[in-house]
Amino acid sequence: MAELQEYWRWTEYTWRHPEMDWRQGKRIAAGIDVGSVSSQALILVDGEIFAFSNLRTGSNSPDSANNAIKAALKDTGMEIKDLQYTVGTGYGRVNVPFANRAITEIACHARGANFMAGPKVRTVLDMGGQDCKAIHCDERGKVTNFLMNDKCAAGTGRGMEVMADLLSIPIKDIGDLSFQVDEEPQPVSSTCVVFAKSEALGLMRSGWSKNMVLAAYCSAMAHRVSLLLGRIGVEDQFFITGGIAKNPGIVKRLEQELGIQAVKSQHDSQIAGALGAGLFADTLLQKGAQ
Amino acid sequence: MATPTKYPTEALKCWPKAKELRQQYYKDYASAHDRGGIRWSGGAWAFDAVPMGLGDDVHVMTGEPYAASIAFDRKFAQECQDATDARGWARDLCSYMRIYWGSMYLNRFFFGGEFPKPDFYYQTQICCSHAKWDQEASLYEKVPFYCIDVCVGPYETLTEERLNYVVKQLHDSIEGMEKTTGRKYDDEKLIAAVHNECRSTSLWAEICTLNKAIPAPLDEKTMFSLYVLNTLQRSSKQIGDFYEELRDEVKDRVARGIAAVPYERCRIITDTQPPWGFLKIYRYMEQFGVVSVGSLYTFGLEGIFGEQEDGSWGPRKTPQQLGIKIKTRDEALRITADWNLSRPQWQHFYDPAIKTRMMLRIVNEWKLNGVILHLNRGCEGLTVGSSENRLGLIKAGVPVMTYEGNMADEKEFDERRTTSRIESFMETLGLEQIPGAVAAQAAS
Amino acid sequence: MVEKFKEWYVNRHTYAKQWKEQTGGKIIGTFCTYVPEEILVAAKMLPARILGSHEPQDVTEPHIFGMFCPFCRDALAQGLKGRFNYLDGVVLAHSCIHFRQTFNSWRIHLPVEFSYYIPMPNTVQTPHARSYHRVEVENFKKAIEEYTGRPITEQHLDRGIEILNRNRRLLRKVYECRKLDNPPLTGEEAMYMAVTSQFIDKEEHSNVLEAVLKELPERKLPRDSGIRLMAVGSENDDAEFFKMVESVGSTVVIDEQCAGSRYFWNESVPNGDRLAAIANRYLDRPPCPVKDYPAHSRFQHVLNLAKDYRAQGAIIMQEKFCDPHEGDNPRLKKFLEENGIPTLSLEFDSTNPLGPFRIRVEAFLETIRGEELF
Amino acid sequence: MIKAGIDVGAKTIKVVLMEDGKIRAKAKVLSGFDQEESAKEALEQALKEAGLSREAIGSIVTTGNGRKAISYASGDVTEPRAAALGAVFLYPSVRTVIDIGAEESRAIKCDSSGKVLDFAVNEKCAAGSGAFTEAMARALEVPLEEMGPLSLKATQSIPMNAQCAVFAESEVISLIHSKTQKADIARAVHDGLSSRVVAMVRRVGLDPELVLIGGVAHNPGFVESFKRTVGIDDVRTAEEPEFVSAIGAALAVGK
Repeated sequence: MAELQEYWRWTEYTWRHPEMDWRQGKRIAAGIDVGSVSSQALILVDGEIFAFSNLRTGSNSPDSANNAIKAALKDTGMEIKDLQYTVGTGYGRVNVPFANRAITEIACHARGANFMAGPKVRTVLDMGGQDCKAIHCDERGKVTNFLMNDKCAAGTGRGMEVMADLLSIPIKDIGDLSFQVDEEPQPVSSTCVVFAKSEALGLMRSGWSKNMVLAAYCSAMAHRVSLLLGRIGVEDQFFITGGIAKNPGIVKRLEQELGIQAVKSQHDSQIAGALGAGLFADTLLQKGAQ
Repeated sequence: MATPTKYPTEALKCWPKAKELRQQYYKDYASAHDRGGIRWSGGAWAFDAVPMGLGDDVHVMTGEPYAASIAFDRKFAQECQDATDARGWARDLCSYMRIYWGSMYLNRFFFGGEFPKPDFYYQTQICCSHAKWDQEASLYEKVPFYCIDVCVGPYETLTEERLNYVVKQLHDSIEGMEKTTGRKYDDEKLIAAVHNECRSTSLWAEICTLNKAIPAPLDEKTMFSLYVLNTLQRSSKQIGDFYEELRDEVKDRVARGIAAVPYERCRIITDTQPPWGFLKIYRYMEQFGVVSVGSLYTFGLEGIFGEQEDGSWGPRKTPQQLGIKIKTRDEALRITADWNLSRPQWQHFYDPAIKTRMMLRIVNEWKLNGVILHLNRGCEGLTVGSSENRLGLIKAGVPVMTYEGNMADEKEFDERRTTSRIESFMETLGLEQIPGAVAAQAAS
Repeated sequence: MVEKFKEWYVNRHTYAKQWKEQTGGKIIGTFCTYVPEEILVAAKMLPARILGSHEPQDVTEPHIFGMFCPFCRDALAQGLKGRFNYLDGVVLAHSCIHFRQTFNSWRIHLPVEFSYYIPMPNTVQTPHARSYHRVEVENFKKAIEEYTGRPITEQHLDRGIEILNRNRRLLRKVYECRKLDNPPLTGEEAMYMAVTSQFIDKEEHSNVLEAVLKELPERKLPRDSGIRLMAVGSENDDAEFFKMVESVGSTVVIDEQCAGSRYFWNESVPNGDRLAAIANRYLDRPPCPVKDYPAHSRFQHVLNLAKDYRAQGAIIMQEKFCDPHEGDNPRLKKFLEENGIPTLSLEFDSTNPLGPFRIRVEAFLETIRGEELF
Repeated sequence: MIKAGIDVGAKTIKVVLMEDGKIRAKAKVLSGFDQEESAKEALEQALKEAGLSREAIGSIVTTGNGRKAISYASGDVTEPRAAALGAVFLYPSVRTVIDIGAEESRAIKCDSSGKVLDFAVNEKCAAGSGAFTEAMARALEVPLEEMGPLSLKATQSIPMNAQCAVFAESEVISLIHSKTQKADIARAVHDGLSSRVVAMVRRVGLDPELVLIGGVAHNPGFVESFKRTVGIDDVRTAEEPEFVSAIGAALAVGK
C-alpha cells in the first residue's frame, strides 16, 4: 500500500565553490543541521561558503550527520579532521558525533538568514517539517524574540508533504500547480494534518481538481502562518527559510496576506540552518574557541 | 411504518416584532452618544436594571448576543477571532469573548461603522471568563469596569449574609456609575426597571411552560430568536410588553393545537448554545419527527422559574404579583439580587447534580423522549459538568446523545460527523425519516 | 535533609496512610489553595491537597469533558484510581469552574464522610468580601465542629494560625537563600519543598525546613547556576520539566504559582478576631488570576519577585484550557517584557513531550545569554 | 436471495455477499478518489469469487463514511448500527463493539438483537484512530504492517507524553534521536492509542463481553496494549475485523 516514490521529499544534492582552494584558508568551520526530514552540512572557509550538501534525514540521526558531511566533503580532498570547529543544530543537534557544540536551529536560522538576505532582515519565518518558527532578530541576526506553533502542525511543512504524497505530485511542483485554478477556492478548514488527507479525498470525491485542493491547502497554510507571524510582529525585510520558501503557492499567498514581499536570496533557503551553524562555528573560531 | 399524525402549523405572528426590536436595540446603542445618551456594555447576566437609574437615555449592548449575531456571519466571525489570536490570546478561550474582542480590536461594528465605545463596563462574575472578558475590554477602551461577584453558592443555600454581599456591591456600583457619568441616580427609575426585569423573565418562563403542551407550540430553533430579547435588556418595558404579546399568542396556539413541527412524535431538549452557524441540524431532526422543545439554556438562561402550587415548574411569582411595593433603592437591589440568584442557569456552576435534577424535571414535565447535549468547546461556563449530567440522565433511564462543537467557532464543528451521529441516535430511538417531512423541507 | 522533601513528594500516599495509623487523626482533601487550613489544623486534622500525578490516564473521560484543563482531569484520575482512598473528607473553597468539576465528580463517585463547599468571594478586591468571608469561615468552622463533635476553641485557632504561619515563615526564609548569586537550591528542589508543605503535617514539615536552613549556608550546587529564571503561571509541579530546564544551563530561582510561592507567601495577621484574621489572609494572598480583577494586582507582585530574585527571564507556564491564566498571560507577558524581563510562553498538558520544549527553552536561554556567539 | 453489504470506508471499501445467513464471498479494495467506482470494482470481485452475476443480488446496503455516495445501493445504515449487527451476528454474546477505523474509532453498546443502545465516537482526534499508528510508522520509517510485531519486541515501557498525534510525531523523532529502541517506541505508540481508545470505551461503560473490529484489530501490538490498558487478558478480536461492518450492512435489510 505504501507509495514507493516519496513525492514529499525535496531532491538531494551537493554544491561546491567552483574555484576556491580551501588549503589557502585560515579558518575552516562547519555547520550541520540534522532536521526531522532533511539534513544539511555546510563548510565555511574564512567565512565564505565552500561547499554544502542537502540530504534526507534517516531515522538514525548520527548517520545522517555523517552522510551529510561526507557528501559535502566529497572530492574536495578535505576530511572531517580538517574541520577546525563544527556546530550541530536541528532536532539531531546533540547527535552530531564530530560537532564541538550544539546550538538551536532558531538561533542558526536567524544567523543564516542574516547572511543570506542581509542585515536589514528583522523577521524570519522558518517552516520545517515538524514545526513553524516566527523569529525576530537584530541587524547581526541575533534572535530578540521568537514564537513556535504550539501543539498543532497545521501550518508546518508536514501538511504540504502529506498533500504531495496523497496526490502523487512532486513537492517542488505543488506551488505552481496551486495557481492553475480558474478561481481561488475556499481555504480548507481542517486544522489537523492527520485529517488533511481525508479532507482532501473528500474534496476530490466532490469533484475538486487536484490543483484546487492544492490551492485550498496553500491558502489555508499561508493564513495560519500569517497569524503566527502577526503575533511576533512582521517588519519590512522579512525572510523565509526552510523548504517551504521554495513553494510559491504559499509564499505568494502569504505575501498577499501580510502585504509585504519576502526578501529573495540566491542561496537555497534549506541551508539556512546549517549556514547559521557554520557562521557561529566561524565566529567561535575567531574568538579562539577550540 | 404508518404515517404519523400531521399537526396544523402556523407562522408566529410576533416573529417580525422580535427581529425589529433586536435591530432597533443595536441602532440605539450605536447612536446613543449622538443623542447625549449613555452607553454601557457587559454581560447578558449583568444586573441590567441597575444602570437604568441613570436615566431614560441609557443604552446597553450585552456581549454574548452581540457575538452570537456575528457568529452567523462565519467570515467576519473568523476575522474577529483571528484578530484576537494575533494578540496572543489562547484559541480555546470563550468564542463569544474572542469575537467581541476581535470586533473591538478591529474597530468594526457588525451593524455598520466603528466599534461603539461604551462609557463603562458592567458585569457579573460567575463564569471564570466573565470578569476577564470585561477586564480586558475596559483596559483596551480605557473606561471603568464594575463587576458584581455573585459566586455565593446555589440559591437553595442562600443566606442573609450571602445576599448582603451581593447587595452591598450593587450599592457601590451605583456610586461608581454616578461618578463615571456625572449623573444623579434616580431610584424611581431603578424600581421601575426591577419590576420590568421580573416581569420579562417571569413571562418568558411562562411561555416555556406552555411548551409542555403536545404538540409543542414552539420549537427551540424558534425560541432561540425569542429568548434572546431578555439577554439584550430584560429590564426594559418594551421587552416585557413583547413577551406579554408573545405569551398570549402561544396560549392561543396551544388552545387551537397549533404545532411548531408538523410531524411531532418525539420530544427532546438540547443543552447550551447551539453551533449558531449550523442550526440546520434542528431542521434535520424534524425530518424524523423530532422537536426540540427547548433546553435548560433557552428556558433558564433568562427565564426565572419557581415551584407552582402543584409542585410543577412554572414562572416565578413577580413582586407585583405578590403585591410587594418596592420603596427604596435598597429594597429594589435586594429584590433584583435575590431574583437573579434564583436563575436556573446559574445553579449548575456549583454542582452538576442540581442541573441533572432540573433536567429530569423537564424530561418529566415536558414529556421528553431523549436529550441531546452539546459539548460546547466555545463556552466552558455552560458546558461545565455536562459529562456528569449525561451520566445522571442515563442513570435515570433517559436516552442521551452528545456531540462536540462550538457555538461560534466553526473550526470546531464537523457537520458531516454530527449529522451521521444524529442519524445513529434516531436509530436508537427507533425513528426513521418521514417522507412527508423530507419532501416538505425540500419544497420550502 | 533537602532530599527528604523529594522523598515525601514521591511517597505522599504512604506518608498519609502512616500519619493516619500513628495519629488516628482525620485527613481532609483540599481542592485548590484557598481552603482555610488553619481551621483544619486547629481541629488536629491533616489537610492534603489534591494534585495530579503527570501520568497518562484513561479514567476521567466519562466525568470531565476534554475541553477542561488537564490538571482537573489528572487530579480526578488520582481519586478514581483509589490513590486517595484514605481521605475522610473533601473541601473546596471557590476557585475556578474547571477544578470545581473535580470536586463535584469526587463528591458524586467517591463519597467521603465529610464534604464541604466554601463559597469564598471571587472578587477579593471589594471591601465587602471581608465581612462576608469571615462569616463563611465561621460556617466552615461550625461544620468541622459538628463533624468531629469537638468545639474549636480560640486557643485551638491560635495554635492553627501559628502552625501555618511558622511553616509560611520558614518557606519564605528558604526562598530568601535563592536570592544568592549561587543559589544553594535548584528550582526542582524548591518546588518539592513548597508542594510537600501542602500535604505533609505542617509541624513535621517545618521541623525539616529548620534543619535544612542550618545546612543551606554550606550547601553548593554541583554546577554553575547559569541563567536565573522565574516560573510563573498555572498549577504546575511537573518535576520532569524543571529537571530539563535546569539541565540546559539555567536555575529557576523564584516562582509565582499555586504549587509554590502563591500558597505560602503571606501570613494570617492575628488581631482580636481570629476568624477575621484567617479570612483576610486568604483574601490578601497573591491571587490566582481567577480572583484578580477589576485590577491586575498580581502583575506588580510578579515583577517585584522577578526583580528581588534577579530573574533574567520568566517562563510563563500555561496549563492548556486554564481560562483564568489564559485571560492574564498576554498582558502579563507584555508587562514583564516592558519592564526588562524577557519571557517564554509554553502550553502545558498533564504530560509533556520534553523534546519540543527543550528546543524552545534552549533558544530562550541563547537569547538571554546574548553576546558570546557574536 | 443474495444480500450485499458494502462498507465504504475512508481508506478501503469492503464488500460482503450473504445468502441465508451465510457468507458467500468477500472483497476489499482501496477507496481511491472515486468511491462509487471502487465499490463497483469490489462488488465485481466478490461476485466473481462467488461465481454469481449482478442480477443474483437482491439488495445492496451501504455503510461507512461514503455510504451516501453509492447511487446503486438500495439503502444505507449508519456505522454504529452496521458494526453492532455484524458483531452480534458473528459473536452473539457480544454487548460492546469497539470499532477502530483508519480515521474514527467507536465504542458501541448493543443488545442481543444488535440494536444500538449507546455509542461514543472519537471526535476528530487522530490520536485515537488508526491514522495515529500510520503517522508514527512514517516517523519511525517502519512499514505500517510491521509496527505491531515490532512493538511486541519491546523491552521497556515508556509513556507517550504527547497528547496529540502531531506532537507525538515530534516526540517519536526526539526519541529516535535520543537512541531509544524502535521496538520500545512502537510499543509507546500503541499504548498511547489504546489509552485513548479505552478512555472512549469508558464513556459507554467497559463490558468484558466485547469484540475489537476494524482494520486496527489486525495489529497484534495494539491488541496487546489494549489488553494491558483494560486489564482483560482474553480480549476477543474478530477474525476478519475489517469485514464486520459490511456483514452488518448486508444483514440490515428488513431489520
